[in-house]
Amino acid sequence: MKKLMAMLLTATMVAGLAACGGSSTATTTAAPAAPAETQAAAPAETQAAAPANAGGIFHSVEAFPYASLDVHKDYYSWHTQFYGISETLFRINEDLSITPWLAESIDVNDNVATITLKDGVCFSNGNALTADMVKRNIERLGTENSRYAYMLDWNIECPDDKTMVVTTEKAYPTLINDFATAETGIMDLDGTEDFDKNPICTGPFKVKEFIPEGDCTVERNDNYWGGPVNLDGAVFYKMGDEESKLLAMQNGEIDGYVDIAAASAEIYGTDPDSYQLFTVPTQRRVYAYLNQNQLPDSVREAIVLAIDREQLAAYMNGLISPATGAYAPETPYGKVQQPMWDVAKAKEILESDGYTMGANGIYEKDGQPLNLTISCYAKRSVDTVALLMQEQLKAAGIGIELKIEEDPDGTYMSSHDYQIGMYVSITDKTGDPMNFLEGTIKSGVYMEVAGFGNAETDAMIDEVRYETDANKRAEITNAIMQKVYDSHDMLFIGTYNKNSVLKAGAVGLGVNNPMQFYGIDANTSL
Amino acid sequence: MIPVLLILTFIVFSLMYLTPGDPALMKLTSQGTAVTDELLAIEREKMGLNQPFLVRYFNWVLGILHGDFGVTYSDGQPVLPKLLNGLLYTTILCIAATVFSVIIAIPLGIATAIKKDTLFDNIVRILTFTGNSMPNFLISLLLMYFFCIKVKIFPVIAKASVSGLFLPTLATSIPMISKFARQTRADVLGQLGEEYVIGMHARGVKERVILYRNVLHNALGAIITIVALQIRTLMGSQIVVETIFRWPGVGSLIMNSIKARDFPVVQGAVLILATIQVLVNLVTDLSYCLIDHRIQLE
Amino acid sequence: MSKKETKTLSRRELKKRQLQRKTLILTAIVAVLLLISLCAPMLMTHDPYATDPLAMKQAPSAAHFFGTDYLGRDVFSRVLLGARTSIFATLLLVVISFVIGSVIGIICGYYGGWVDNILMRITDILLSLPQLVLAIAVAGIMGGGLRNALIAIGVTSWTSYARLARSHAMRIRRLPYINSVRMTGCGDIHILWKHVFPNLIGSMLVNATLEIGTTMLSIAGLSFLGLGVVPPEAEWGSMVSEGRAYLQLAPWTVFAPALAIMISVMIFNYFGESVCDLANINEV
Amino acid sequence: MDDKYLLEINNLTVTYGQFKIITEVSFKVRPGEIVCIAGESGCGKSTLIKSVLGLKQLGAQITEGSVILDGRDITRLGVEERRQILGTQIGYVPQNTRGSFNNIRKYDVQYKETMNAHNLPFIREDAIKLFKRLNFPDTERLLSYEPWEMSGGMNQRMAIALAVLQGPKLMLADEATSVLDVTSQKEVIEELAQLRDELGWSILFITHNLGVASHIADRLGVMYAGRMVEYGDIRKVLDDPIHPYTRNLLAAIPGKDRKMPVGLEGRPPLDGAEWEGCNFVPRCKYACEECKHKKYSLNEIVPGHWVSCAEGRGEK
Repeated sequence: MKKLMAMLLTATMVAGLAACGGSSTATTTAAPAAPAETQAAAPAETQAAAPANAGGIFHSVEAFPYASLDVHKDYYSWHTQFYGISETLFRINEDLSITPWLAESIDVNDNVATITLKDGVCFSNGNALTADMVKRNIERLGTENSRYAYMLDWNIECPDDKTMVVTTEKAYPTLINDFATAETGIMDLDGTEDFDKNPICTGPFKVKEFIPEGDCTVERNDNYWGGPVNLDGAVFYKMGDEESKLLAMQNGEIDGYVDIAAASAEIYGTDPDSYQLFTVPTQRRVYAYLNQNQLPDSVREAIVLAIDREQLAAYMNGLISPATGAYAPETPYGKVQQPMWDVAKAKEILESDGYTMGANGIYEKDGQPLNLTISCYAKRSVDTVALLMQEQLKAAGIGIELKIEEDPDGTYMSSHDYQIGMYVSITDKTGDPMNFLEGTIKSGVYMEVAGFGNAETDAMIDEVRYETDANKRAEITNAIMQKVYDSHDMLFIGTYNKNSVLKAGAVGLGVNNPMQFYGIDANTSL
Repeated sequence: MIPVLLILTFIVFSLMYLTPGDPALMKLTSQGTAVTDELLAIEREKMGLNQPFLVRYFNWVLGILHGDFGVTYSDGQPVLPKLLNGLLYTTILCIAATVFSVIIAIPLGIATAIKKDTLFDNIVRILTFTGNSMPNFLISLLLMYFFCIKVKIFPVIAKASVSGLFLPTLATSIPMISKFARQTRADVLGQLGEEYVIGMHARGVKERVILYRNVLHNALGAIITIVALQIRTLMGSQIVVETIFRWPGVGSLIMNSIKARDFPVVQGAVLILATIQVLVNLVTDLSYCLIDHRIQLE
Repeated sequence: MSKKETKTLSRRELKKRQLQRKTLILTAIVAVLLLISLCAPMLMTHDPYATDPLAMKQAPSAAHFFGTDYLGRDVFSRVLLGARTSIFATLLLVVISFVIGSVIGIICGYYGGWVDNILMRITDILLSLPQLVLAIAVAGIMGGGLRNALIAIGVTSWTSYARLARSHAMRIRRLPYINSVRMTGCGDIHILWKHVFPNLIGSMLVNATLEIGTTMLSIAGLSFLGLGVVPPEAEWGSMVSEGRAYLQLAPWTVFAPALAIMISVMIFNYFGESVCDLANINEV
Repeated sequence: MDDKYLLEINNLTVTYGQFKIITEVSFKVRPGEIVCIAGESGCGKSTLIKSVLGLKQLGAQITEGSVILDGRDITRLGVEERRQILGTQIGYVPQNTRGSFNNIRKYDVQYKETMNAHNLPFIREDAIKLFKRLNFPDTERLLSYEPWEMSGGMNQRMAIALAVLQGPKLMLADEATSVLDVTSQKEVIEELAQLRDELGWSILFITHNLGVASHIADRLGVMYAGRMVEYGDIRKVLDDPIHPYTRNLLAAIPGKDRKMPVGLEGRPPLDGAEWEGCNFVPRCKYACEECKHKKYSLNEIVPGHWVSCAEGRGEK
């Protein structure tokens, strides 16, 4: 059972059926019957692809560069793909739809998936990409990266150079998503001498110079299979400090970067003709656990009603946009949301449960004032969110004290000793609800700390796991979430936006793609 | 000397062990994705976290004796080369900043001591307070704003070269200059009150010689102590300056590994920094004797 | 003092009288500073914790003397409120580490021998301990908050005083008149208190008053990592690091607390120096 | 200015801050002559020396009168000019034995420093030869010691030796022997006398110990509350003191006839220098109304013996 669990969880971490609502064409999920549509040969960057000015070096920054570029290890692939070096079989677009990239198409039949590769795909050293090389890459990923060890259980054969057949124990609906994660980037295992410093991949750029945990310079891959590459190259400076990035951008030394801070966004906003600002909601959400064992139901419900997410987000000027549920309302599985802000109703609920308004505006029950603590931490402005919640809850008659921990996982997340605990995690990775359900809702899992877990929802979660019909999956997920919201165990507050900035006229750098691992590509231009 | 280092590393090891937070968990959730218990177990096994506390410490010590600083948790790379490379740059910055500060602060301290309570003395006093009460990130950003944006002598994105060294040195030196200048002034004032100064003047000895070769020589004891103390805080407070000016020092490595509870890196760093610290203390004690022969070598 | 009166004083008496007057004035200023921080609640124009989305990052104006910060809180009131935490917490820490450090330093410098060796080895160990490891450990074990941050800083901050006091004590021990005082049968305690301590108080005080500024900034460093002051509590050091991101948009959020730190350091330093001048006058 | 005098002090008035310390002091010193200035502490004798040295740091400022050294007016010299004559023309031996040398640096380094300051060569052998001549102990390794290793007396003698190397004409000794024990006192005084005879120095010796003065001095000046009340050949002043204060001072020397002397009540007025009339009035037996207004003047009653007041002369 344990191995299965590991397999399911890591799969969903990146998996996500493409069943995003009306935004894009009805790209069907990897439903067994209909094979995914074949997209145009070149990667479908939905922006206007006509490069304004050709050539040039794109300068950007990377806050925490890794010590190696080995695609299969840890999270290094997130950088190799961002730098336009490595590519994967499938690609997640801005509307979370998944389209073929190195692969031509995928045909899933219950637990057997047949993937055919595109013609003419070759590595930067000219060697052609073969199905066998893809197979060996997947095996290497399974051995090198513990998060993908489950891939070793798949049975992969390559009848010929262009096709690869993957057989899994049971039906595995999120296979296409697995092959859309950056970690499954393909390297020429024979042609690469130094996996850490110069992996040979199929991307539009190849490594020119890489300083471990330092700057990384890439140059155009002349024999790129996907057509002409606009940029001559790109440089990713190591820059950890937000204000220095701002100054570098203002000084024209960098042409654009992602994940900009709220303050910098405001400054760029004041000068629209030299800077282009981009904001796209990601899947990272900030929410609060309301501890079932320490807070009565009425208090939890009142807390959920007492938070005005609009006003809270207004303070965060662009870093966070309001979220009333684990998933975006546009998603089919996000139809159910938490009730909106209603202080009057919150007070009503408290009063009906025997709380009377005390002297200093804080509710009391049999002599005990309702003073709670919010446990939070100082990363990603979670402490600021907690601070604003404190204000709003005080207005609703609930006294709040803040308790800042240096790291949540080591403290209240593992000890479960908290009343209101703030946390941040990625909920529906690549448009599939599984990741959150199994990571936070299922009983006994690491992030299930509010005491919600029960057998009934666990069964429903398993059902979602193996249900291949997207609508049905969404339906069950909505039902699960309804139960979560009714239990008032969790209070969803906001979704983090990926704010990026580009120099006027520049295009690309994956600024509209919610995923972190899409950066420069053949069409990026200055 | 050796017992000091051993005790120190044991204290740090137990401190890190007592601090809540599990390195394996931190590494796996570094990108915010969920993680299963099996994965945690595998990672812990790989990091050797399951072994009892003392066993892990002795393994580490044995490793050190063979010159093996072990492997980092975050990316499995050997610790020593990573530390030494960063340490080289941090030491360069430390030395540059200390030398720069001493060259500016000592004459400033003497001048303010001689011209006590004049306008010059008060202006310098106010400047030193400003320098001393501004956090180094504010100083760094203001310097960067001035030199890179307004005057455009240096690029914002500096290279780890000599030109890239100028701004971080300046940023590190400003608080140090304030400290040294104040300390020199106080000690030189103390010495100026001594009789021999008048005796020397009465013999027609040149002002400069009296000041630099005698008054300063006698005041050097306390000044060296302050300089040595600054070296310690330097190693710690480099992080901000190094991050802002992209100086590839060891500061950010230490800071990140402490936050990620990367024990081998923290232990290795503490051991090296402690050795430097003890050496520095030794040198300062020796210098006391050089200056004032009355202090025998304890 | 009329001209006639001054006539009868000897020159040294007069200089001492001037210094006493100067120290008096500075003590008054320090008292005013402490008074302001004590009765800050009365002087505040706004609730320092009230956030106001409409008034975010407003420039200093009649309504908000020091403008408002990124959450729309009144910086002036927060600086006033911050005065209490910053000044008292830092002063407490600096005084305690000054006393402990000087006592240990003097003992090491004066007696030397194995006492010096052991105490100095302890200071070496503490000096080499990275403050960050200690701060996180203390915060982790005993929880965050200003008190624990001060403990984390305090554990190692006395060592710098110890080393400075030691270097002075070693110098003073060798002064000829110390031997003569010892010849007259004075006990070590008397010598330490009457002769050694006043001699090194001057240089130490200068360093101590400077440490006030540095300690405030190290609290800021810890708050920056979420270890020091728990928001929304106002403390100058953490206010400076909070305002960091808005240096270009709202520089007053940084410069107001930074100025406050500077002024208090200046006042304490002037005070420290005049006290040490007074101490030197008596001794010379 | 006749140049047969090495040092001429004319009508010197010195103030410290806004207090007048000494007024209208005048006397002359011939080359090779040892002049002793005696008086109670606080009478301004040290200020006199400091005004001759003229160092700003000492705080004393000459407001009137002049100091002529070897025919040259050195009252208001620039800092650099003064530096040049200090050491090479005027030597100085302070009262505090630790006041000449930096306690923790070797003698030879400090000797070299001083000599280089006047671009004079420093030759160790010459110094050692001088030490032998002045019969210092352990002359060979003397230069390698540090002042803190030597006794007070030895320090003073080393200071005098260094002065010899610089070759001044006038030596100023500000109570150079007061803090020393009797034996070192004798050594220092004999050394000064020997140097006066060999090198023809003139020495302005400040002391409150008349015994020392009588032993070494050619002329003796007695000061009281900022004024020179009596000045003359040592024998004349000691054997036949004219001014009531001097007579009383000499009577105060114990042991001459086994009888404890009759002390003089009260203390010299601190601001005595500011009074118009005679400032000894409060303590003088012969004080009368007229004394208070009599203008101070030093007049030569007996050749080579100047007095400001001759009341009660002849009485014991």
